[in-house]
Amino acid sequence: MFIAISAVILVAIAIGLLRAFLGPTLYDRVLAANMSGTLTVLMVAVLGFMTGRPEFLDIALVYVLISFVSTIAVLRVCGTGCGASRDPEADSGEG
Amino acid sequence: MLISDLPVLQVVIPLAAAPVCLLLRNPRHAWACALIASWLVLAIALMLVQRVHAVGTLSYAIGAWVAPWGIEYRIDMAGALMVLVVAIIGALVMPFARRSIEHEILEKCTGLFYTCYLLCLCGLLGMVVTGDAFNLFVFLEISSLSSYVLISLGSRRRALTAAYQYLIMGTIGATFILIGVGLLYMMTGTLNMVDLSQRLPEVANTRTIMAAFAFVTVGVSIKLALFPLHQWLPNAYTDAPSVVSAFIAATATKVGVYVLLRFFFTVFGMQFSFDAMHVGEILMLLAVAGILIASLVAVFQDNVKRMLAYSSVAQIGYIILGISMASAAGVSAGMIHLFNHAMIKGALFLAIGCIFLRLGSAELRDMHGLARHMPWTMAAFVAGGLSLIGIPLTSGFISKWYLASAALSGGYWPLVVLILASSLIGLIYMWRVVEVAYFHVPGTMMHKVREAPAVMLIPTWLLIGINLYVGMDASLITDITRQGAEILIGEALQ
Amino acid sequence: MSGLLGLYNYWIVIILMMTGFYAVIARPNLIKQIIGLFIFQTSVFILFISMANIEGGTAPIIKEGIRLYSNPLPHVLILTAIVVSLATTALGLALVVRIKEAYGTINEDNIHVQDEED
Amino acid sequence: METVIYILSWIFLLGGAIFLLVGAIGILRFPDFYTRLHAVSVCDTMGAGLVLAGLMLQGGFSLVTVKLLLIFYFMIFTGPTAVHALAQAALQGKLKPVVDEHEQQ
Amino acid sequence: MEILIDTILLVLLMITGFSIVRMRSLLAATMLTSIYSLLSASLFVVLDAVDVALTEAAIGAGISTILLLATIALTTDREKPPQRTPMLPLIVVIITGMALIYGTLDMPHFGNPQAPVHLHVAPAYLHDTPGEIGIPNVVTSVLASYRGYDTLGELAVIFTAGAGVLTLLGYRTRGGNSMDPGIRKLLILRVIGKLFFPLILLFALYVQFHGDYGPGGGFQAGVIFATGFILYALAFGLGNAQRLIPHQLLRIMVAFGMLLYIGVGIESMLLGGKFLEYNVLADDPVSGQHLGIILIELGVGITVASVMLMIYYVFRSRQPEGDL
Repeated sequence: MFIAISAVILVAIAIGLLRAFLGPTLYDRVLAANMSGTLTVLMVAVLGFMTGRPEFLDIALVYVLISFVSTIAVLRVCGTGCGASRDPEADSGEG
Repeated sequence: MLISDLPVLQVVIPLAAAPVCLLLRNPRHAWACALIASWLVLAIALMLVQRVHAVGTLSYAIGAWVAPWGIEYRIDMAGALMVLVVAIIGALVMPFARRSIEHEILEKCTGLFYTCYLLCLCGLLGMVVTGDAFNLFVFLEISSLSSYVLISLGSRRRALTAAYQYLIMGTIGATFILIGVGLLYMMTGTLNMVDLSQRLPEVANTRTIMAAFAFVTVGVSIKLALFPLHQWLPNAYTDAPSVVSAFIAATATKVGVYVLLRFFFTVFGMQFSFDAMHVGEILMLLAVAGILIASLVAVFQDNVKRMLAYSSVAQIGYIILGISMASAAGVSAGMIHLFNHAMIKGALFLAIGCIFLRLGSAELRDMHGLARHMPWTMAAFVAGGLSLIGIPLTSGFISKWYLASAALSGGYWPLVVLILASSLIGLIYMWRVVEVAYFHVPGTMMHKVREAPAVMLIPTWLLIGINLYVGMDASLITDITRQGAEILIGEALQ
Repeated sequence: MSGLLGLYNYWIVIILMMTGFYAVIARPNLIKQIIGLFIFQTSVFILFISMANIEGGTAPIIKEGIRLYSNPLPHVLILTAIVVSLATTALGLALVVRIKEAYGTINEDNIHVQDEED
Repeated sequence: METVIYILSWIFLLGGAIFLLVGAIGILRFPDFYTRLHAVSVCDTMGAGLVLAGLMLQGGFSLVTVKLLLIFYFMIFTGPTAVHALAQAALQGKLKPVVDEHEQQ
Repeated sequence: MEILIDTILLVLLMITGFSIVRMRSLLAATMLTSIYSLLSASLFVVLDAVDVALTEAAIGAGISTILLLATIALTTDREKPPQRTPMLPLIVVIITGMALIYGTLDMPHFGNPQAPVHLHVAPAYLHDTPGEIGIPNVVTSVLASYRGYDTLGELAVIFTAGAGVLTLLGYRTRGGNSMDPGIRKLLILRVIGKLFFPLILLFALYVQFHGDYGPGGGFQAGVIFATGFILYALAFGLGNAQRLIPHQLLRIMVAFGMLLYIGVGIESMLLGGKFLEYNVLADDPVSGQHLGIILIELGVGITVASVMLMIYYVFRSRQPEGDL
């Protein structure tokens, strides 16, 4: 049964990844990354129960934290500065 | 702390001195701290050589966990020689460093410079004495990371790209070593080198071990700048601060060679490395190509540091040539050259450091008539150059003599011709410097140039002194290397 | 698992490693190279952790009633290697920042052009 | 009683999984960034909440429950904060929402 | 059934890896790198490497990503489209890959209990840890005691990175202004930051001292600790964070952690043991091991936390202006 739940979560992660590839804006990618983070947390939690060692939930806790801080970091560090509103894949600026 | 703790102490002392250096605000104090640590390391290295000579191979189980469960430090004669090389260079470079660093590096970076230097020293020593394949990787990374920083401190902006290039290549090399060690672990379940050597023969003809061998060899070859993988070296040596060029040129690649020796002879065993994998033929080919091509390229360099850097690539070729013969004589000759070349290159780069202090440049075109203004420095450079070429009564002659005789006894007589020919090329590029410095009319800018200060000349001349001493009485060094080579080959034959 | 099926896991890991390796050596952008290095190293970690796995085992934290644990040694090695990889990344990025300030570009080709002019 | 809790936990877990899937489909299919934000919120709150609640029922009351509660607590704060910060950054970055008269991107 | 999840995760990793190489926006590549790291961390959980998963998530998805972002903010987001498709790298990569695949052919199969790695050395750790070290987490016991010297080396590596970044970029203090114009914009973030900051530090302490019993230890705790301060810096500005933990204090802590670790080693030597032999630290060996492990983990935690924070400060203080 747990395997079904984790399979669903994996499918959701895959869809999130797809959005992260497609973009089109940076914000979509950040959003997708953030969602993948949430889903990973849930998957780790479910996996803990599946393998019969749920005491490893610390890992999930760390993931929540890390995915939050990195989302905030993207927005605060690069959010408005890096020409985020344009489509990065479409134009071919200098690099 | 007893005499038996020496193997670990000599790595821990610079490691402990590094954070202390970071805390010291005054650059002079940081320098003093680094100096004391380097001299302690030299003292310990001398004691270690003496002890290894007296009682044979030393083994030290860190944390009292015996190998293969714990990490073991293991010093045999070859290792003791390497420790000595690193310690001598470290101890002589430090007194030199103060003036040179004041001149070349911003004051606020000075304390950090000594911190990184100590870490680099610690990493190199750790690589030599460790008997554990993964511990080797860790210390390799300590020395590499600190040397990237040290190189990037050079005054020109090219130093940054040189350091970056080295970082990328060095990390690829280290990751290859990591993959190799991983594959070895996968097939044997152990990381201790001696234990590996005992368990490898059972699985030696598996494809996994062959892949492991290939990855370790390529990875270490990047670190030691074997000919086609040497691209990082000329830039790094050219643009680094003088002290760093001297220290790294004299030690880092040599330690790399030593690690290669360890893997070939101790871990994989001679049978596997040379008979099954035919690494001898490949190495010989690369060494020959490296010697010829790098020497030729050196002739056309206008920057003396860059010229010496290419000459280093060629000299590494000689060392590898000795090893590739896979005989006691060959390995011993390679190790003699390893020692001699460390001393020669150290001295030459220190001499260039003196010139750089007064001239602010290492370009050949700025050196017209330099010998009149800096006679002692140029004399040291010439003495080092003669040794590099291999004139009799210098250490360079000794190593070439042994290399040639090893080649002859192995039946590789064309190699003797090659050694002679490349010595001639060496003569050409050294002559270019001598011609400019001695026989050209000094430029107008030359009047202000004075001789380098004594604190910088003395270390340079001490290294030259070691060269000349070995050139006249090589018995000590040949004795040590013969023992070292016999232990290596003996381990391999078991 | 029989035959070659037991190895496909390693093969995917190798493809991952080579993806990162390719980015390091083929891309002229310095940050991209660092990212490539990061992927290369992370994939090597997966290789190590894969070999530590044991069928039917569990995490090597000893608990009553469990007999089969996966191998702790590769875990320890990889903990070290992760930290090493972070150290390399940090230093590499610091160099990239300095290079950008000195050259005004982080493209390797452009840097070479400028170096030639020096 | 135990069977009831057991069945309840599976209902929660399955419900959570469905919400997660719905959210994921939303993030793929919605036309622009601002609408996609809504889809993510579904994952963050209903999906995560239900899955965690299901797990709590599974585990019984122990340190595990406390940790799950803590995760839930963190999530319920971080999710909206992150999404809010994102929306704000997007607005400041002059990203226009897709409205009827524009073509879909 | 774990095999199935393992395979799916690997495939996802592969797709992510390919798209990272393809992406020309460096920011997008960084986001995907973060996902890549998080996915590989989940894979580590599936493969029973919980400690590694914790570290990979905190370091790979957390700190590395943040450093990449800071670098992109200082440089550029665009990767120039490649002018040529170089053949040589492709050949090198294919040869290397083929060599590795060739090497796999004789490998013991995935998960095989008869593989040499499961028969030599490692079983002794699993068997002897309860008796010799007396803690349940074997990874911690190997990390801190059996191979404690590697961990010292690892600490030296991270110390080198800290010193190196400081050397390269220098340190600038930021005159932090709590009334910066972003106050309204950041209101929610600040409230949440204030709420979370103490919790994160508390959690870091838990990870630090619970490392003997569960996944965790000095490295993980140090990184989480630093993450807490990074969150603080993101919410309240770099200047305020720098006032909270000034540079000089960081410098002292970096050195202190290292010296504490080495000090434990030297102390055990002075007490008549070998370097890092914790047995001699207390009357009976097991409590000596306990004491030693707690002390060195503390040293690791302090140095890692302060180096991470220092690196972050150094990168961010390079930013010329704007609301930090």
